[in-house]
Amino acid sequence: MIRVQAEDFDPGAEIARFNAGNGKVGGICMFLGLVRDFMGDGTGVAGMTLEHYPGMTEKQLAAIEAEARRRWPLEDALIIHRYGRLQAGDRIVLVATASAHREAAFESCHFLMDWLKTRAPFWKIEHTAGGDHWVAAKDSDDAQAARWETPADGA
Amino acid sequence: MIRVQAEDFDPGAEIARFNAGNGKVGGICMFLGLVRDFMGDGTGVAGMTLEHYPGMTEKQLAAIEAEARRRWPLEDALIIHRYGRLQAGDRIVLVATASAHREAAFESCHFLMDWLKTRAPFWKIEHTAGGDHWVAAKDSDDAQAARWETPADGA
Amino acid sequence: MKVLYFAWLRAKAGLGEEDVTPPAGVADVAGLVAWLKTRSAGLAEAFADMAVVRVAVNQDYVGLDHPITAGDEVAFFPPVTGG
Amino acid sequence: MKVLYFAWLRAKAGLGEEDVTPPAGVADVAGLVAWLKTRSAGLAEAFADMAVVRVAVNQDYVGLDHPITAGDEVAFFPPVTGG
Repeated sequence: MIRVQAEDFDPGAEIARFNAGNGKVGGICMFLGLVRDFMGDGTGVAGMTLEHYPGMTEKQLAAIEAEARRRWPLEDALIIHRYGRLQAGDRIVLVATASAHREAAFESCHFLMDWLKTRAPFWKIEHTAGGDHWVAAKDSDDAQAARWETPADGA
Repeated sequence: MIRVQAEDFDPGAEIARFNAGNGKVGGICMFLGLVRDFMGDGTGVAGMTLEHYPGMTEKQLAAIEAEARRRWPLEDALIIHRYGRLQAGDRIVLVATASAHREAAFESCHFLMDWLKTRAPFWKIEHTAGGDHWVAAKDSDDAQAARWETPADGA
Repeated sequence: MKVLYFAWLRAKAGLGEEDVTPPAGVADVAGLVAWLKTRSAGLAEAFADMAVVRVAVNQDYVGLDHPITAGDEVAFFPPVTGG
Repeated sequence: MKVLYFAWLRAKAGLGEEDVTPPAGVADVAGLVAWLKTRSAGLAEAFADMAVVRVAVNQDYVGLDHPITAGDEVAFFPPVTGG
């Protein structure tokens, strides 16, 4: 399931729904991404805004989820991504996968995050006393995502 | 932090404590292990008992956590493992790691589970209508754990 | 044809969205970009380095050689930084 | 010396824990196992295949050649199956 929203979410409540299992789930892997205090001054007042491309975001996230379900035997999968104004410590993204097997849960969760990082159309702009700065994409994110490429992926 | 207990735990509450971050945490990875319905009959009545070695369990889990903290820059780490009688769908184990970096959170969480599987002294006995059966260790678990071996690990 | 700009491309373009009717010879994304660059100094600056511009047609990633037609939604944006 | 048995080793041994005083010649885990096997049919069966037995001395994993002394806690158990 895909959710793109401005509102915060409750990781515990989300995981609890995975828990209401059918007896087939042996492992749940969850990743939760938070806004770091990029000013590094500990004041926690650093702010950012996450812009996105409504419509394409949902389309790309759904495609990424479908790809994960194609590659691993998943009982459930969830991607929640927020947009809008966020402060240091705020939740940005939650990815969770449930499978009979621990390895499938770990790998698919990792895959979803890596692909989301390079394919979901979100852009961060950081607000600082010195002005606003668009965050640059990281080569390391491309390298992470490339690990999951298969010959069939083409571009 | 290490907790070995008979009682259930609340994954949401545990993660919420990681959330009360210092602004340094960019990613939290969590793995939750559940009892599968190994009878496969969907009745959910399958039961098992997790035996452990009090004292050694805590010592080994603490050593595994310390190794993870040595290998990755972690802001926090948590291992909760239950023992005693459990039913299908029950929570068995929770491992969670928090780091500034997503990759460190994913890898350390995966490492903790893989090493815990082959080093923490727990044994499962399944209770079925046909009798009780000690669960056999899986070669695949040894293979998973071996991925994290370093030359310094020796045995 | 609907054209969308996001993040710093929107800032440079000076607008987030526009409806355009390119001349008949514009058949692919590269042609559209070349034509858009002639329309304003801001757009010329936005498209100055196509190595840092990603393109989606109808919400799927495409390359510069992807064909475009009148009813398409074409979006230009920098490499993504979500998650 | 305290000796502990877990899981199916406990079932075969017929006990979970015992205090023992091995003869003077018993200096390592292998020697202790050889001596314990002489004490009951159950222990002989528990230790029939040491490939499936893990050993801890004072709660750390050790090999069969690990030395043992009077005050040690020695535990025998199958490969672990937690998590």
